[in-house]
Amino acid sequence: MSARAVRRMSFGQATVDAMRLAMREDERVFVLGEDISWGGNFGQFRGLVDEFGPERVIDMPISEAIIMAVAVGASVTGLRPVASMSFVEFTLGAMDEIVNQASKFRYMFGGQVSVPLVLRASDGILRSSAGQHSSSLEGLFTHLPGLKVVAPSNPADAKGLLRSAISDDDPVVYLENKRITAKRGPTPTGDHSVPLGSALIRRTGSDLTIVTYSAMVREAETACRRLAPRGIEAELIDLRSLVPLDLETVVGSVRKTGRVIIAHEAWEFGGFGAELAASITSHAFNRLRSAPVRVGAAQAPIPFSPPLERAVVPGAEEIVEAAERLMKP
Amino acid sequence: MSARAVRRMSFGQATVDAMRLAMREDERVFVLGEDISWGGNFGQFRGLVDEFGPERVIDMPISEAIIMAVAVGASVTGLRPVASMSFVEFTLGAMDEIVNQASKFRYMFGGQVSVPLVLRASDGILRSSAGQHSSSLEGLFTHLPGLKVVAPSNPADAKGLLRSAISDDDPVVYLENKRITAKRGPTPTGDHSVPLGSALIRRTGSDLTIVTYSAMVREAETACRRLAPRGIEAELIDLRSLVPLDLETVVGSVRKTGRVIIAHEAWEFGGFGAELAASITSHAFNRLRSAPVRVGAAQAPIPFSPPLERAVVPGAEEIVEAAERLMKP
Amino acid sequence: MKPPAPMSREAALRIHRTMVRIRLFETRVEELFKAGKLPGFVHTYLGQEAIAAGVCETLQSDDYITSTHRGHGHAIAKGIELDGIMAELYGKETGTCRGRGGSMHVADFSKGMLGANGIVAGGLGIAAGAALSARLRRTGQVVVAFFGDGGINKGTFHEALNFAAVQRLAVVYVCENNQYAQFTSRTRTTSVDDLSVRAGAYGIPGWTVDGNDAGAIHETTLRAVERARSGMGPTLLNMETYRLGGHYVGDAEVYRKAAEVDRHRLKDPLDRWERTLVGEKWITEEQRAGLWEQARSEVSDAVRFAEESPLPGGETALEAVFTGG
Amino acid sequence: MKPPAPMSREAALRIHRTMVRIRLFETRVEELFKAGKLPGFVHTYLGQEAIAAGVCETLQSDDYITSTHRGHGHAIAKGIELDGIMAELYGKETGTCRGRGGSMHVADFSKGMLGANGIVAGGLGIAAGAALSARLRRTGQVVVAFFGDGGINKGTFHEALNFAAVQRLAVVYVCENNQYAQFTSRTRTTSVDDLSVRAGAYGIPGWTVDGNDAGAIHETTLRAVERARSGMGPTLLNMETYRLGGHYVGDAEVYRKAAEVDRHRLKDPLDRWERTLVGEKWITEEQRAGLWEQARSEVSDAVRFAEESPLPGGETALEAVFTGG
Ligand SMILES: Cc1ncc(C[n+]2csc(CCOP(=O)(O)OP(=O)(O)O)c2C)c(N)n1
Ligand SMILES: Cc1ncc(C[n+]2csc(CCOP(=O)(O)OP(=O)(O)O)c2C)c(N)n1
Ligand SMILES: [Mg+2]
Ligand SMILES: [Mg+2]
Repeated sequence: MSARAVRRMSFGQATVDAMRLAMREDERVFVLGEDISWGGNFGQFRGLVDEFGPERVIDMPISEAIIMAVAVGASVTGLRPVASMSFVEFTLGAMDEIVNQASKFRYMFGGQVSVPLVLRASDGILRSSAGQHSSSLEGLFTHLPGLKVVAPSNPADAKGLLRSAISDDDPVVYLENKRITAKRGPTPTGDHSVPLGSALIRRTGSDLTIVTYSAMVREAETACRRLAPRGIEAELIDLRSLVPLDLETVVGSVRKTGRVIIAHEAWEFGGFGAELAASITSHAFNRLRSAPVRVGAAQAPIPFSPPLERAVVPGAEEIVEAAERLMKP
Repeated sequence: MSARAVRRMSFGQATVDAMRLAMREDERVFVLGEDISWGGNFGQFRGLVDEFGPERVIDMPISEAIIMAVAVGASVTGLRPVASMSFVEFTLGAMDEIVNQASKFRYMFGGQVSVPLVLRASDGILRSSAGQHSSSLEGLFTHLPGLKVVAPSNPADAKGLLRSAISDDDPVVYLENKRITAKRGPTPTGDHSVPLGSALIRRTGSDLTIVTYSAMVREAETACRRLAPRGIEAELIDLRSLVPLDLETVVGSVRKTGRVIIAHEAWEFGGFGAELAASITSHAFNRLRSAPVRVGAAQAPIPFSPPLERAVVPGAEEIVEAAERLMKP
Repeated sequence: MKPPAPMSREAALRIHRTMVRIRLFETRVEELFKAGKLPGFVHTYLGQEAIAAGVCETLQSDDYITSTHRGHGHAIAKGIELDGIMAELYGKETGTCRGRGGSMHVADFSKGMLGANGIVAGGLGIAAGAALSARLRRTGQVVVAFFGDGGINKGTFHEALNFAAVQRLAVVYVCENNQYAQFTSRTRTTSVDDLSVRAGAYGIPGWTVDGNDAGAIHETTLRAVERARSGMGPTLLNMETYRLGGHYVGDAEVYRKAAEVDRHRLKDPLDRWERTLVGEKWITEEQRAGLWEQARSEVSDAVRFAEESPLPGGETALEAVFTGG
Repeated sequence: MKPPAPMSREAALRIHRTMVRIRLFETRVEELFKAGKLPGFVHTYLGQEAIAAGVCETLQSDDYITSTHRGHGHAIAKGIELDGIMAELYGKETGTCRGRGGSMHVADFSKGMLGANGIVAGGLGIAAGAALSARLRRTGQVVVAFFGDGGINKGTFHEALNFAAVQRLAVVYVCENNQYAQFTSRTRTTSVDDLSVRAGAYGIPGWTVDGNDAGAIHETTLRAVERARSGMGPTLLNMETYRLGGHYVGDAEVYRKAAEVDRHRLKDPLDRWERTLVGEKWITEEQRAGLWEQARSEVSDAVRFAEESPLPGGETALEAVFTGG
């Protein structure tokens, strides 16, 4: 089947596709996590156990620390584990293994070993899942040397980035936003990969640049559609990969437009958007017409009640408002 | 004894002083951690068990998760625990308890309860302690709503901020840098507190502003002394408290000088300095003569060998270089 | 230890009333969720009513409990009014947590209910902390930590039980062994079949109880609570039961056969307890019917209260992150 | 299980040689650290030599071990050359980790030594992962996870042993029970006295061994390794020993009496093993003296190698964060 053939499938199905391709191609790839032989909490592993069996699709006890530690032990002895953490908040129970072990092993041991593992975790809000099941934590992972971090926004990239993450020789945190996991989109049916570290300009525009990733890309697209009729042409950059970061594409666009909005679902204070704002400012200072504007969650745990959740987590509306403020003469 | 009386004591002794005052004044205050009845790894608890006994100075098993969980359980039922995590990397084994529990309880439960606990942890480099004993992780804690974070730079502030942290009704992460724990300085012998959220201008200057905290304040002071003879007068701001953040003092200074260097020992990429750079830019954009400059650790785990450690973690020298680059016409 | 006094009729009836209220509350919650009235997702307590009811009957009102993601039953048994719980599930301002928490975070500290918890085994260490606090404050309070068979494999179980044992804390660890963790059978992830043996690792007693027998639950928990209150330290109780509902409402339950569930319906703890009460002549048919009727109207009142209550205003979203803030 | 064959003279002598090399290496390290020659801090293995030596004698060269912050002995016993270890302690480019890791992170994956670990109990889950990997790769490799009596209270111990037991992984969990965790006596933080009982929580065998008796260590570990290799799953070994040195070099040891340490010096595992060897007529006095002499010069060579090796250049500080980077 030609790599060009395309079919509409959900983000979740696209990741299953990528897993299947990787597991067929490479005996060393296996999956471990809670309830995954039942497809996982979001169907992101559906059907894998039928093709690859329980030896390569391992249902784990509720022991997040050991899920990660086992992934580390397997990866430094020749395998390529994909560890499922289900909700990203559960990675907090495995932080020692993720940070003190996985991210540091290669360096601390003088480069004698690689840690080729993928940590899959679902982040973001989904219909009032409340404080312990709605966070976006890329701000933690991107700060830590030794970890790569990707956050796809659509099924095609979900498939392509997961392929690259699994074949990458270093630990990759693969963040899949719950709100878009069930969303469908055109996806290459054949093999397909998207290199880590390459951002995509989803829409060109000359008035301002919107830098975002993951579920917020859809919100930004909506915002762009609303802004155009008001005479505001925004350039939309989907980072796709946060570490490594394609700063060149971002800075190139901002040097052109002179204005930038950085949007993510995560908390704004100390979030990844702060790093983006700081780097953009230092690389494009003399081209900036005004300070980078960040659109992110307000500084509160994610509340349960819908009106509160909406008040804390931004969407297209907040991006539109930010854009109009930016364009005010 | 008048609160004005001052004696030279070490940062560590100053914290013991604060603990003693708090424990004498308030029966609800108790301490738990590993080896603390022996003074802890850095003498930060020395002598407490003799005065307050093992019921209020509790030696814990090597169970970081439970140290934090016990602190949470005790704090929501009327006590004021001070939990010792020794090296800050060990907090990674208690992240679920710190983030999913301690930081979210008050909000998630609708404000019906407070979580008055202090988490003490030693960060920073000290004579080649290598990758798992040298990190500075304030970038993680400051991003998470519900946590307050302080990082004193000298014995007097160490005492004053610990006093405030213990009497504060919310969870406070108290970061004590290993490199300055043994350093001595003038400290009020009587009761002494420093309010959370108030930065201190340690040196005034008109050419540029240096914003920093914790051990890096000493490096910045050295840098200022080296810069003065070269005709560069730097204003030095010691944040002392990162959350809440005294942005007013910071922005006020930058609006005056038009230039800012943000320095910390933590990794630069995605560190707290990124938040500072981003907020400063948005609040003082039209007064900035050039982009904020960040001085932080290079993006690698902290290496063991002294020349490597020095290459990764910045000091006075890097601040001086940054200042000279900034002042170049 | 001396055997505890036989259960009084009053206690037996209180347990019954609690079980009925939980059963009707959860049945209604299931309907409401399917009708799209409740945000988020809900885990019901159906089939495990005897545990919350029997255990909490042994506690004093100022004793503490820590709960789980499946916490409605614990909240009701510990004495939180149905109105506040239901309103919380609706995300209303009048909920126990002002709608900030929802189903997975129902809490009422004034009732000693230290919170449902969305993190598996999240309450085990918190319970130890509450017990330590009770000791330092010299209150004599006891803490019960509810958790599931899936939670017993979490590292925090180990850290908590070791610490509680070392300090001889007044905690009773109640494992609600309902055979499944989400979609996965206990037997596939747990290295021992009788979970009570894990008490041996801490030198504390571990007792297995029929988790569908309210009487046995009450009696055994009473012993554990007495041990705790008298300073003898923690006990691990393995209460064997079965989750009659899905993991959450809407669960397709592909991982188990309907026949298996039906088999377990025959052991319904509520039917069983009512047979006991009738057999003991502790309750007449009219009394039984009256009780159900009353509970039914309490639940309906709670639904009405919740539906008529206001949603929180978005402008209040940043309240209570910090104290006074 | 059938008792293993009695130890051969060759094995006994290899164990002896390893113990002597560890003893002399660590003694020298102590001197070097006190002389200010080594950066960082060091935890020596003095007094526990019989464990690393006896355990690793039962392993094949491609078997794996995970180690601790007290890992020099494990590294030597698993066959890493003294040069590389010493150079690592000096922070030199020729060290096993190019000076990036130091004492707490000595590793040589080519020798199956998966790293010393600065995080207590950090190796327990990694060992399970390595064993799972060996199964999937069908290599028949066995993994030994060394950890301390303090590490047994860490949640990862629980999660790792449960998982290893469920999967019947080829891991041997060796607890080096040296009575202290830093400054704190085991008895003050651990709820059971015989640590081997904790195996019961996972339905696996737990055996207590005299950790100062190289012969007993070798024999018991051999049984555990055979169980592991034959697919019977993990074993927990509680090796009772004593830490003769401070927690780290420079430790004032205020937490224990000199008399206590002296009592334990009388049970020195190396003296004891040499008495056995002499008793068995497996070694003559000249051979013994010769071996010590040879080991002494190996250690001196290692020190010379380390001192003459170059420090890493600061410009290389960012190498190897990522593969190819
Ligand atoms: C730390 C953590 N890991 C995973 C989950 C996802 N999860 C929610 S409930 C559940 C199963 C819990 O099983 P058990 O403890 O037996 O309780 P039960 O649902 O049977 O009442 C899981 C895995 C979670 N909430 N927290
Ligand atoms: C997770 C973690 N907590 C605390 C420490 C600090 N620490 C280093 S060694 C040690 C004691 C370890 O005791 P044990 O496991 O018995 O090993 P031993 O030192 O006796 O060989 C502690 C608490 C650590 N390194 N890691
Ligand atoms: Mg269960
Ligand atoms: Mg020990």
